[in-house]
Amino acid sequence: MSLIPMEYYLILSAFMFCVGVAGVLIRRNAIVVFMCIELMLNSANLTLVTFSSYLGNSIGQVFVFFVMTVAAAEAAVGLAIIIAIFRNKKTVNIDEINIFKW
Amino acid sequence: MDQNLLLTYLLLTPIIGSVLVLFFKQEQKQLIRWFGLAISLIAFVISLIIYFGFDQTNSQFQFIHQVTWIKSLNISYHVGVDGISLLLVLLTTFLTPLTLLSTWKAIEKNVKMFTFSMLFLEVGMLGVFISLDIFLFYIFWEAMLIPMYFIIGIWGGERKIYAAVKFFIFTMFGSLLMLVAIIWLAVYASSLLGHFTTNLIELYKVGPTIPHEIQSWMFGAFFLSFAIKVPLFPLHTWLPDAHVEAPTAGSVILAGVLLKMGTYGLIRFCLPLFPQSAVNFAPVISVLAVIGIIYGALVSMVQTDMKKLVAYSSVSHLGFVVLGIFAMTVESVQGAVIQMVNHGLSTGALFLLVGVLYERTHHREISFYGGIAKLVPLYSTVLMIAMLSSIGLPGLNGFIGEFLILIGSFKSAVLNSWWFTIFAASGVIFAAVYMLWMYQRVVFGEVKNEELKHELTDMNLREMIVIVPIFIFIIWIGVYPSTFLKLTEASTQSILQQVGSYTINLFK
Amino acid sequence: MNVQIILFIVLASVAAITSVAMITRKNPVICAVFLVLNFFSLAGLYLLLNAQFIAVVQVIVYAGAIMVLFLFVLMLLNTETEHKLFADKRAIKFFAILISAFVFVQVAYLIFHGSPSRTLTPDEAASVKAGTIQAIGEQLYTNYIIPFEVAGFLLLAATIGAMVLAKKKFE
Amino acid sequence: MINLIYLTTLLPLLGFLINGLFGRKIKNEKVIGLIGSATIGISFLIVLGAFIQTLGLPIEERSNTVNLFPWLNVGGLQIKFAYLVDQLSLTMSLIVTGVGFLIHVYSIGYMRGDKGFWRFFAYLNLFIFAMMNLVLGDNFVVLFLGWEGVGLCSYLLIGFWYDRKFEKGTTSQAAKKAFVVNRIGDFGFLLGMFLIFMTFDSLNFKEVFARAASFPVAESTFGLIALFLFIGATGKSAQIPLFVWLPDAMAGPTPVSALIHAATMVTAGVYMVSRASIIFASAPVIMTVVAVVGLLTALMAASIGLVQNDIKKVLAYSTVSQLGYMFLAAGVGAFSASIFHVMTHAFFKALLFLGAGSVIHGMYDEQNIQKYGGLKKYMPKTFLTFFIATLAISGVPGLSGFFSKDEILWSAYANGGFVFWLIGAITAMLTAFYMFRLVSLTFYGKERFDHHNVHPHESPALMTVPLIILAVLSVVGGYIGLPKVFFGEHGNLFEGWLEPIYAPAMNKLSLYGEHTHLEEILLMTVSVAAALSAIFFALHVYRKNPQIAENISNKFKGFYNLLLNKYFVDEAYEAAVVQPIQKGSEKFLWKIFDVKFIDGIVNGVASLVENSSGVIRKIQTGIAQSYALIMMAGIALVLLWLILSL
Repeated sequence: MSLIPMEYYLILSAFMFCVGVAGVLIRRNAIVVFMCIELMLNSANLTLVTFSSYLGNSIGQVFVFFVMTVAAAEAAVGLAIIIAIFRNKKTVNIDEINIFKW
Repeated sequence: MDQNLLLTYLLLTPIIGSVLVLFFKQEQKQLIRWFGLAISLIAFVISLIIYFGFDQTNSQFQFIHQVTWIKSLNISYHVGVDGISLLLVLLTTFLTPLTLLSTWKAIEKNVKMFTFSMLFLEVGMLGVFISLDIFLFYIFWEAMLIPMYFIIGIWGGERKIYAAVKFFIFTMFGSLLMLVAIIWLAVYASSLLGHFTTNLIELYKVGPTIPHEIQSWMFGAFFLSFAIKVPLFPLHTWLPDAHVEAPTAGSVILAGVLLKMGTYGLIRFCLPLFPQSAVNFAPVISVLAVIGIIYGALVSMVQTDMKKLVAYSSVSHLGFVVLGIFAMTVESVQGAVIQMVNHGLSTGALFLLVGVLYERTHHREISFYGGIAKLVPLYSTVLMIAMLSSIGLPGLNGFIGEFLILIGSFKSAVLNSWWFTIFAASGVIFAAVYMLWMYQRVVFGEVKNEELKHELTDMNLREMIVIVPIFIFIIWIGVYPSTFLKLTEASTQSILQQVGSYTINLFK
Repeated sequence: MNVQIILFIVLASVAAITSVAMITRKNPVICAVFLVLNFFSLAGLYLLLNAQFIAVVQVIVYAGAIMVLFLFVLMLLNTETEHKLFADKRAIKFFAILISAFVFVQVAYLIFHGSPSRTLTPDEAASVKAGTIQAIGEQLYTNYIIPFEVAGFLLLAATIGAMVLAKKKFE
Repeated sequence: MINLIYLTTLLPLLGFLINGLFGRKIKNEKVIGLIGSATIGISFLIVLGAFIQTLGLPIEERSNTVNLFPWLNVGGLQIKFAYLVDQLSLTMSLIVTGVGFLIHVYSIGYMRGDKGFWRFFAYLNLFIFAMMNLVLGDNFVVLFLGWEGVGLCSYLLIGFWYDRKFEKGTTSQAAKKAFVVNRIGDFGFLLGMFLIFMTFDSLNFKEVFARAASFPVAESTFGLIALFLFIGATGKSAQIPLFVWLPDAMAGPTPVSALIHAATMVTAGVYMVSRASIIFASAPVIMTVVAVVGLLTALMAASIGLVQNDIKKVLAYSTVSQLGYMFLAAGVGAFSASIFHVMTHAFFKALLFLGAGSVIHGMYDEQNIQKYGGLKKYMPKTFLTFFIATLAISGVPGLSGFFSKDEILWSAYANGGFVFWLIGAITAMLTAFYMFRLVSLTFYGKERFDHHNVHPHESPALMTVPLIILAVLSVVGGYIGLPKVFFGEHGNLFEGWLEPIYAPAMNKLSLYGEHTHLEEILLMTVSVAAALSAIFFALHVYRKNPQIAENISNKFKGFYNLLLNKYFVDEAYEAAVVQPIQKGSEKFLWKIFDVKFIDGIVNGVASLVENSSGVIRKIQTGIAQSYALIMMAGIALVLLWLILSL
């Protein structure tokens, strides 16, 4: 591990995060958007683990554990919401779901 | 039991109550109603305990309870009462159960949410009156907007959304300015005392030292916020709409307590915090107050809707209160405090009674009625008493307040002119005109509408239980006002001393 | 070339490529499969970082449970594939990609500018010890016991919430 | 007994509460009537006891204060709920409870069978309660309590038959008019009180009057106080310019007219002026104003009374006219004469109204005197008593009215001047004329009523006994105030009794210039002769030759119409005051200023925000992605800023 500078991990994490952002911004399928968010969460996890490992401190990994818990909960609820929306609107295309407008 | 915790208990009772209400089932309407009533009665009992434990000769705040809240900014949960706030606390806890009881039949839609809103509203109102931390005060001041917004917006009349939004935006507009002033004040205090503070008692020493010009702006910001709430002419136009559209209970609380928060704010903040500016602006404000008195009465006279009539009469009555406060004599300020309570009682009673009619016929236009004295004699008598109290008949409460305010403003050194009193007193004439005219058209004469004969029934027991306690106080204040005047005397004196010590000496 | 470096290069490029592939595939099921691949490569990277526990959890929870859930919903709803990624709102989408790239460049610059490796001297032994299930467990059940319990409640609430939301109608 | 004086207000209040709260349940008219009358009767006895006790005291100790409880204690304002028992308040109390009791008894008969019987007695008792507070109050605020209280009762009782029509409107309109006009007067009274408090730092009668006599206060201040108080008095006592409510007040039941609008309430203004005599005496200009207003009111009302055809309307204008006399007396400094006239007027005017009530009762609610005629034989007792009262009011020597009226006229001459006396005497002549016109048209001449439907009958004893008692009082009531010119200083017991009350005022006024007894006797003879000739003329015209009256009215058509329409005062007020305020409030203040202007600004700001945000809201597509994009752009900018600031 010490052979690899931690910047590489961080760059990878940043790359994945930005890809995730791009995905959120350009995809139309709600489920795919959702997956992109998972990707972003994972990139954050990577950063946490990297620092935890390089600092020799396990707290970062504890946080990753919590993030995963939250991600799991979020996935469950989020998918349920998508199902509910699909049932009402017969679509998961977020271009057509513009209820944020009043 | 620790005496100083009593106010916290008082505040907690409706909080816990409103949370518990949420656990009921929507269908258990009757149970929810009884529960809400019970909670508000407990709050009333606690406030009575506070009243009996209160030392009336002491002008300091009592029952103080202080817990640090946001340490870095020195903001604390800090509550306490003096005579003025205690009187208004009593008014609040007294009116809340009555209004809840009055809605027994009128509110059928979403009783759970309604009871929740009312209890939540009570928390907000009590909090405003007992906060000794200006930041805490602001939070309660804003928090109470939310339930009121819903009460008007959900259970209101035809134009309820318009009225609710108007009410909300008007009030919000003023209070944002107040927030800015609060922050400025706290920052200024930190430059003076070396630490940031929102403690009202400390700020009392800070406020008067603010440079003159800036103080005027601060005063203006606070005053505008309170003036909208009062409401002072020409900021009153939200009031008729809100009153007309609100359900009866909303109107009663709105008139009975919410408007008092504005005048309370004037006494508690504007006067002692910025005494120099208050004295400077007193004549201008009094002119507005006097215009409000006459204007409210004249406009009230030509209304066709009973609720609107009562609403405009509130503008007139509150004009008296503001005049009393800014005349800054012991008599007038005491009168203003008493008049706040009076207005709460008599206008509250009038709204309740209009509500009684509305519940039966679903009409509020004066022209729809006529000759109901024959059909509902008891109601007519009760309405007459409420009306007489409102027009200030000696022996009933309204007279005491108006008389003290007028006599105080007449000899006021701050206003220094009779014209205020002369014009204000003419409001007494108009009050008789609009009230009696309304009464004549509604109650006297031949029965105008055949529908009335079928729909109208006289006051029932529940409605009498609501109205009789109010009448007891109406007569009590009229005949033996010392009970109430004594309560507020020391506090009034100390506030005026605070003002006087920084400006001209008002106590010769 | 150390095995570690080779492993890193392989895993990192797999992660990068799969992530890009994931957002560019039209068929959501394919996307999901790429995401699983991405998760697996991340798990490998965690192992490289001596985080054994997290690596295992990553495989079980993410690649296993969560992604299965996603696939399941995809199958259930059977949504149509997006025909063309840049069919409409092209300007906006290009702008989005541009922004993301810009942010990436900025972050990369910041990382190199800060270069944490200059100040951090990695300690292999401590790192290994930190990644063990024992060390994490110790933290979780002592210092983080309350968040841990709360997390449990969160999961419970999410379970109930998901059930209520996905149910057809309230009875 | 003096210490028990609070019972005289407490008992009527109790009566009010019992009848008011339980009257509907009691139903039995006898019980209700008994409660109503007995409370007043006992009050009268207590007042009588207090009176006798006071008579036994030496003159310096005749003024006693009975403290009840502190009422308003705020700052410098210390107001006790206390009663002042002195010569003046005792005199008024005796009139109020005495006449009040008789009218209560009369009402039991008059109101029999009315569905609002209990309500009527409750209101009457409430009235006595308020009136007693008015006369007994030991400070201006208690007086004001009673002052407003009697106004309220007047309102309630005028509108008692709330579903009946009255003239062009309803009784409740008349009631409202009375209350509102009274309120205008009260406005003046309130300001007067404030000014008193400011000047003398007290509202207690004794303190204020003591200070008024000794404090160095500018005459203009006194003038202003007196003017404000007098405005109050004109409202309550129906003087120019606020007299318009009293004729309309006849919409109420007749006993009410007798009690409130003749004997007691309307004299409250006179009482107040005479109570504050020292203040008025310190403001000579206002004294003249009072006298002139009184004189003009007396003349104007008497002239209107000449042509009215409603029996109660004639009496109402007569009341206004007599009240004018009282103010004339007060205005020329003869305060005791004005109170004397209050007393005698209470007797004969109450009697006239009750007699009129008896006639109306016997004629099935017909009030138009043109439809009476020849009732003498049907109602002998009513006729007799009515006739005595008419003689008394006309100032026929030997009856009570003569003594009081003569004293007033003499004072007017002595302190005011010849013109005052002349107008007063003309008014007396007119009074005699229209009263005998009334008597002739009612009791003499042809029977002009419809014999098929109307069978005139005498009223029951419950009604006639009070009439007889009042008739006796109307005859003998004057003998406590015999003219000094014939009987010397001791002849006028009444003036001697009230003398200590007015002593400070008299010290300020330098009255009674040099006048010979011959002058007084001469003037008296002239005015009596004038009155008598008017009586004979009236009897001649209306008993025997009605066509003369018709000829005269045809000849002076314009003037006749002017009188018939009461100088168009009501119409003028309506056009000049009521309509502008009402229309202005509705059309301008509400519909334009409030709704268009203020709300216009508010809504204008709102729509400005709405329109401008309508432009901005285009950004808000409602699609989450576009929000995220903007957020991202924000993040990019923040990062850029961060990098550039490194």
